[in-house]
Amino acid sequence: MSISKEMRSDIEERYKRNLERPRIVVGLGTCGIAAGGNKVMDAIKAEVAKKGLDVDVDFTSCIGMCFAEPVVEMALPGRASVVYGGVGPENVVQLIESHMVQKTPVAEQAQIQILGGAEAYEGIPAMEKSEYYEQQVRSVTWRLGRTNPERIEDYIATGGYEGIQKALTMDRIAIIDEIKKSGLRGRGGGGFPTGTKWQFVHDAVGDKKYIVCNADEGDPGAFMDRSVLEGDPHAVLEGMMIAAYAIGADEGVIYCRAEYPLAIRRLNMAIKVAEEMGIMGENIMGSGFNFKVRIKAGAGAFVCGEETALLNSIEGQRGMPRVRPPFPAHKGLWQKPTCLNNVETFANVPNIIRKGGDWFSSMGTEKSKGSKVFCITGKINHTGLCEVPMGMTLRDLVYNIAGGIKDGKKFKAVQSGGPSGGCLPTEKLDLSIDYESLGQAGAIMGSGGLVFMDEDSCMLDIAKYFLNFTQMESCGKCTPCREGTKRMLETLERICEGNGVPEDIDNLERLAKVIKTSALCALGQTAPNPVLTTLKYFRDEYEAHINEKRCPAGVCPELLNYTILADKCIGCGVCIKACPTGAISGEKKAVHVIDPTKCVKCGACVPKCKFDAIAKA
Amino acid sequence: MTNSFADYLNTDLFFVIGSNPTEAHPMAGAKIMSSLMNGTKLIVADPRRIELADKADIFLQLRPGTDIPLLNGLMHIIIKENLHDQKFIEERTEGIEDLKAAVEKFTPARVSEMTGVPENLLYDAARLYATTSKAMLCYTLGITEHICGVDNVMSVANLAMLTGHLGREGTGVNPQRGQNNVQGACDMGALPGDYPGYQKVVNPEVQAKFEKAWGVKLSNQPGLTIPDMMDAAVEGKLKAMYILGEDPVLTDPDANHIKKALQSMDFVVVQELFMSETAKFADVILPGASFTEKDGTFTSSERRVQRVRKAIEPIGDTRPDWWIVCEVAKRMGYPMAYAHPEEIFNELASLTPSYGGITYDRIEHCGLQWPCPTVDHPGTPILHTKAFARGKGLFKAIDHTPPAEMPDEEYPYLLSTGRILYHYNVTTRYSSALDAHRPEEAAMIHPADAVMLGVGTGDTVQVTSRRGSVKTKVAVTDKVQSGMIWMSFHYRETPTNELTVNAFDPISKTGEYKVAAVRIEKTSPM
Amino acid sequence: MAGCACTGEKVDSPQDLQLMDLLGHYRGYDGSLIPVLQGVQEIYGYLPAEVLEKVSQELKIPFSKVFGVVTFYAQFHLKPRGRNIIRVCLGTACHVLGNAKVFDRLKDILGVDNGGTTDDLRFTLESVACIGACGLAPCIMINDDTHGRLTVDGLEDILAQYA
Amino acid sequence: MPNVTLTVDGTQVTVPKGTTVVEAAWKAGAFVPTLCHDPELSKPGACRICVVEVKGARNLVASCVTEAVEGMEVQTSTPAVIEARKTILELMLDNHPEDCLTCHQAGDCKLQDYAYFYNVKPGAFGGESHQYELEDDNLFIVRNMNKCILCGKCLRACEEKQGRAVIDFAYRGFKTKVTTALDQPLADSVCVSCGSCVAVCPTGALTEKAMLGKARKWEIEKIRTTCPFCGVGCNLDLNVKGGKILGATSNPASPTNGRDLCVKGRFGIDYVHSPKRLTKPLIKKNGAFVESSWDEALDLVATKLGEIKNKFGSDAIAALSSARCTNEDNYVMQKFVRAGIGTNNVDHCART
Repeated sequence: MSISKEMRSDIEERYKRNLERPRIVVGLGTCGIAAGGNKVMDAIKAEVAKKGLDVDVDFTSCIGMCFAEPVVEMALPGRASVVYGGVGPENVVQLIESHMVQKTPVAEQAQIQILGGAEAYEGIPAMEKSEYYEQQVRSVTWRLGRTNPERIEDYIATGGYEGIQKALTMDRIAIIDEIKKSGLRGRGGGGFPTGTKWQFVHDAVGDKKYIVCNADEGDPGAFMDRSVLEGDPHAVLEGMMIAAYAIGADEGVIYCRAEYPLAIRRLNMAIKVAEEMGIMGENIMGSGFNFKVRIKAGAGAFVCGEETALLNSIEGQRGMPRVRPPFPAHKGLWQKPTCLNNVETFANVPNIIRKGGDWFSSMGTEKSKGSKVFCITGKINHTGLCEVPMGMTLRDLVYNIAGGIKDGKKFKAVQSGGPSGGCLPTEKLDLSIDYESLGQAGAIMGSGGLVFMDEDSCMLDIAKYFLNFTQMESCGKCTPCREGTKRMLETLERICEGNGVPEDIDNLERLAKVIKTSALCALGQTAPNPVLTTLKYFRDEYEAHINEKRCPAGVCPELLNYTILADKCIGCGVCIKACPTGAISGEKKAVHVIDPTKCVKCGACVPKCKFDAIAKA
Repeated sequence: MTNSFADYLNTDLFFVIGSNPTEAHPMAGAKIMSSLMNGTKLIVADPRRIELADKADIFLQLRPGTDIPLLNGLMHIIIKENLHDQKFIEERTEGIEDLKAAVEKFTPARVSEMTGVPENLLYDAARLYATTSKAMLCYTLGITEHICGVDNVMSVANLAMLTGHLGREGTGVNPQRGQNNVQGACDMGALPGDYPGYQKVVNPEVQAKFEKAWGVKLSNQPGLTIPDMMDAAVEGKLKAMYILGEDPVLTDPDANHIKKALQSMDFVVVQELFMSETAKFADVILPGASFTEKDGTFTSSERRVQRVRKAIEPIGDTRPDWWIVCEVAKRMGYPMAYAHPEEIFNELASLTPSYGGITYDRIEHCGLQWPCPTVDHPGTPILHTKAFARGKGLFKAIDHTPPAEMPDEEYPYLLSTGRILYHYNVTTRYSSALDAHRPEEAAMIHPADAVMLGVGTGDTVQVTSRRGSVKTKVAVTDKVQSGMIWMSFHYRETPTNELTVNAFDPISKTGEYKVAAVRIEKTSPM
Repeated sequence: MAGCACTGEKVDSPQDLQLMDLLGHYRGYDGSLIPVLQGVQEIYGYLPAEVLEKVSQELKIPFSKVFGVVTFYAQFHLKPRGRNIIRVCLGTACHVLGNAKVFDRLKDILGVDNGGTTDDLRFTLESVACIGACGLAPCIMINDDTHGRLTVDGLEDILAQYA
Repeated sequence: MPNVTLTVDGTQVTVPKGTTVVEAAWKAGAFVPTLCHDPELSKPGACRICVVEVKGARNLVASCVTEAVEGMEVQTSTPAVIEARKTILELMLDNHPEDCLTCHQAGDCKLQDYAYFYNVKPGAFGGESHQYELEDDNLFIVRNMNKCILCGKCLRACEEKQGRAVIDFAYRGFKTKVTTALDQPLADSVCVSCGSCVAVCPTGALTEKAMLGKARKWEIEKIRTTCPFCGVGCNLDLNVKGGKILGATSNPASPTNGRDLCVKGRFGIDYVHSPKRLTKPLIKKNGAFVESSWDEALDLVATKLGEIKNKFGSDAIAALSSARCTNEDNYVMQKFVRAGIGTNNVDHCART
């Protein structure tokens, strides 16, 4: 079967008609659900029914404003739709009454309004002009929060499956050339040119070839792929189909981490309906091209994000990386040529084929084309999902999109690329976000996780956190990673506990260097990056911990001493009650004292003191 | 073996029948097991669910003693489905019509009834074996230790020839020899009708050759086989026996008959390492040196002649076996003077055409596989690549012969015997670790029978046949069929061969160790 | 086929029937071990040793490899897991304030040891390094809820909140 | 097969296409250490001790899993390579007992050799080390997993050579361990004690129980022979010290079995020294065996056989030769029977 012109325009027509009806749309991505989106949905349905309103209640996925979840969009015919943030079931009655019945938006709870050619409201920022979105582009993410990901009609009505339809009329090499022209590079972290990879697999000799989608997103603080899978599953499928056709594969596997049940559910729904419609399966759209795809759920191992470990895991083995070469392009799944890309990479493909490689390469820098999705978390005002053109500076990202550092504190560092990436300091704020610049600074683009830190963050603690993660997730196969990350972690722990010696820095550097150059896989080779970058940019903090037994950020408990400031303490006794170990004593209305031998440095007393009388140093 | 152990890694299908290689030939078993890891297919035919059966693609759990119906049945299907190798049959064999006629009546339905193997598995096995180009047959004593052992062997050969699975890499008929130097002992003419190299004693030219070489007149009358010797001894015709390194009381069927034979003779010499059950009947015991204390050669199943090297001086006052025999010969007026085993080897090589090109120097590192007729011959890893020994391979029409003794009301259980991994015929009981690991017999019986008998694993039973009665502990397992008991013959405390039947293949004189009728009763612990 | 060890075996529990379905569904497929293990864990709530052995036989994958896979992935559990996971904080503050007594009392009430699961699969009891709620010490976490300032006597009331 | 030419430390070397860099380097005379590499087993590239510098490569290259290609420029002992190897050895030693003085493997231990060669001492980084219990509850193999460097040769031999896969890696990361299903002792597993794992272990993690404490590696003389326990014809090395066989080890040059043996061949040869061996000729006198001299026994045998031959004819005498004795023994026996006694009554248990 094929999607005929008539069918497509019919679907588009219906989609547009629906958009013109009164609508309430709840964001039900994982983040929305976690924030209580389902309860909000129930309340909305109940209220609509109670009031007997002629309103469509629908859901969409995460629009990216995680800081504002649960997010609800309300639209009246002819008017811009308004996106409300922080909606709880308790707000629902009032919001519906005001917006849907009285037709008066609740400006104070509105985040943005989406114009779409309709009449705007006063006092609510248009999406394109809002602080969060003004500098963003919405290329891969544009359906997120805008369409219902569980309805294939929404996808088709918005240009979906045009890419594969076009591709099926093209020469295979022409498709690969188009991808090459676009300059698309792997969005999973490596940044390998996608077109070149496809060419390798296309050229590889094999009776069978596979397409594998890496959806094993495991970096702490990264959820780009989850958002795309939950919000636009068909785009990933379409990208895989185009790749399959281009390289000559007829079977695909999506390896998705089991911790993403909603993504898996939506993917399964998407596959099922696409198969039912003849968009996937045998003789796709009458072209003679066959493609089927299945989902393999991961089982909880970060290292399976490494491509060869992932292949082993699909084959039912321990997720231990293989030696490369041979590369998966030549010997991949079941030793057959395999094209392995991540979710975001595949999701970019349909647009590139539809709009052309030149369209894509018009965005970005010389070597890093297009846009990139980032998850911005940590001590910033706007945590969430954003998509920016390659080449934007970190500064723009922090101070514009992210809304600056929380509580007016000072920016200290950003960890780019998760446990494999590095910490970049203030001096690097004007760095352009692209593969080369980040790499040169000692970090990596990675899959797109950016964790921001403020002045209260101890860089050793951060390095320790990430190293602990990689150490726990090391597969154990090669010596440098298995034994080396353990020793690095132990060394960091010693330093943070105040038992560091000056040689520790040399040892850390030597271990880091050897692991980086000698470990078997990318997980191991990049594991030392957080330590190397913090050593590079924040060496003074290491020295303070080692030489002065001091944690400048006041984080490492063993290096802290809590004291009560005599000039501030009024002797109220609150801290005495707060102290779990009975370390604080003092008469009422007399200055209290902390017994350092009993104090376990848990810090429980600090927030309880209303007079800021407890100091840590 | 027509092919070599190295060739086990080249085949695409093993058909293992009447063989338990992972226990009796562990390194052959290991090669099979590791091939399976790489996707090689496996058919197992065995009354017991042996270890390989669990790894098999097709497991044919036949009734003991029904190998011929099974093999004929497979050939029936292969012929009916036109899966035989017509070219091979035409070019390399004769007698196909006889075979076709013989297997005609072995329809799948009938074979299934006779063997207990489901019909669909017969079809699966026949098709898989016939259609796999590199398919290798392996068998052992499960084929030969029957009164129809020779017929069984012929049937196996029929099957291989019918499908053209001979004379090429990864194919062949590969009987693994039970003992370390069965091949060599046969090659050396320790057979009543053969001089070294299977040169017949009845052949006058051969006789003349050996008379010349040995400088004496030789008999052209074939001698007695072991069973005939024992019978002759009991009958009083045989008066003396010189037994070198064998323990027939423990290892030959119907042990009581053997004991009687030994007691009947005037003089028995036993040359041994240990006080074996047989040695107890000796008049003189001559202590031999073990294989670690002397030089020599063994010839393995794959016809590989390899060095045995002296590592230590003979223990105590022991002597190498060859030296002792030569001493006796000398004292009987026939001097056989050799300074070193190498001299013996050179002499035997000069008289044994297939060994003609083999010298100690040439086998220093890797041995040589005979036939190796000349010093520049590289040895022969695969036999019959161009022709069979007799020229064309002859199909033999074989019909079923039931075992000599089958269970009945009085002796309702079927006894079958064999080896276990941790023991060898002899000597391993004297290895401290091996004996500690497996110190006693653990006869295998089926759970259903165990319930009937009221016994569990570790309990003791009395097993009785028409010929004898032994006590053994049991292990309850579904690896044996119900109605069957399986025992090894390693334990003097449980001399299984007191039970086995005194019946032999008429040609090879191999005893029917694999089938006997017994009665089982629970009894007090050993 | 030789691999069919299920013949003649007594099948009694619905779980065993589900297991047979699962194995039947995946038998013969390459790379089915992990989905099968996920299915087994869904059926039994964990991976019982004897079921793993059966999986090994049915899929013809060496038992050691099955075990290697099971212990590699964090998702798999060789012991039953309860519906509710109790994590007893063993951080310094909690320790000083006697969380050991709380721990002991919980073991008594539930009849399990550290790492154990109640027979009705209601609770799994585990210890955990500091959960960062020292101000609430002594404390435990049940699922995502933190319960602080515990007394030994109040534990039963807290447990009653979890079905 | 086509060849490729590369340079190793400036020396040109030509090898067949498909050769690994480490093999090419060895051919060029360079010293490159290996631990997990084994020419007969699959190649995991895991230990990383064999890293070298290859011009143009971003990182150091594990030479055991990298194919030599035309024009490749390999450096085997640059400062970066040496630093990596030393560090890797330090990491191994930090998780390894310091008991070389009493370790059975001393003298035949690659870890010890490389530590010596690179002058690496334990304790570089300190920290946690494995504290596994010594497993010596089976009769054949002692496993000290604290000495295991996780090269994985044992489990590859178990799977690829013996086809069993009794052991595999379990757990992950620092806790990775080679163990049986359910982490049981070998005695409780499906292990058949073939000892192939012991044969390939590069450290003292796996040892033959019977040989522990009996001899230092350098005191042992190895004499190759053919196994007496079945018809496969495996070769093995008898390990001899002071005129006594301590045990058997496999010999990689064995044509049929390589380094693999079965439990009997590897662990059962001790029967040779059993105190139950017959060591003197015995003559039955009045129903009891009495020790005699060789002359007395041999004369008696010759006399008795001679008498019977004279009285009843040659065919009243028979001999059993042996499928367990050498070809030479068998040849001599049948020759004696045929030429010395004059009968063809010679047979052996050819059928068992």
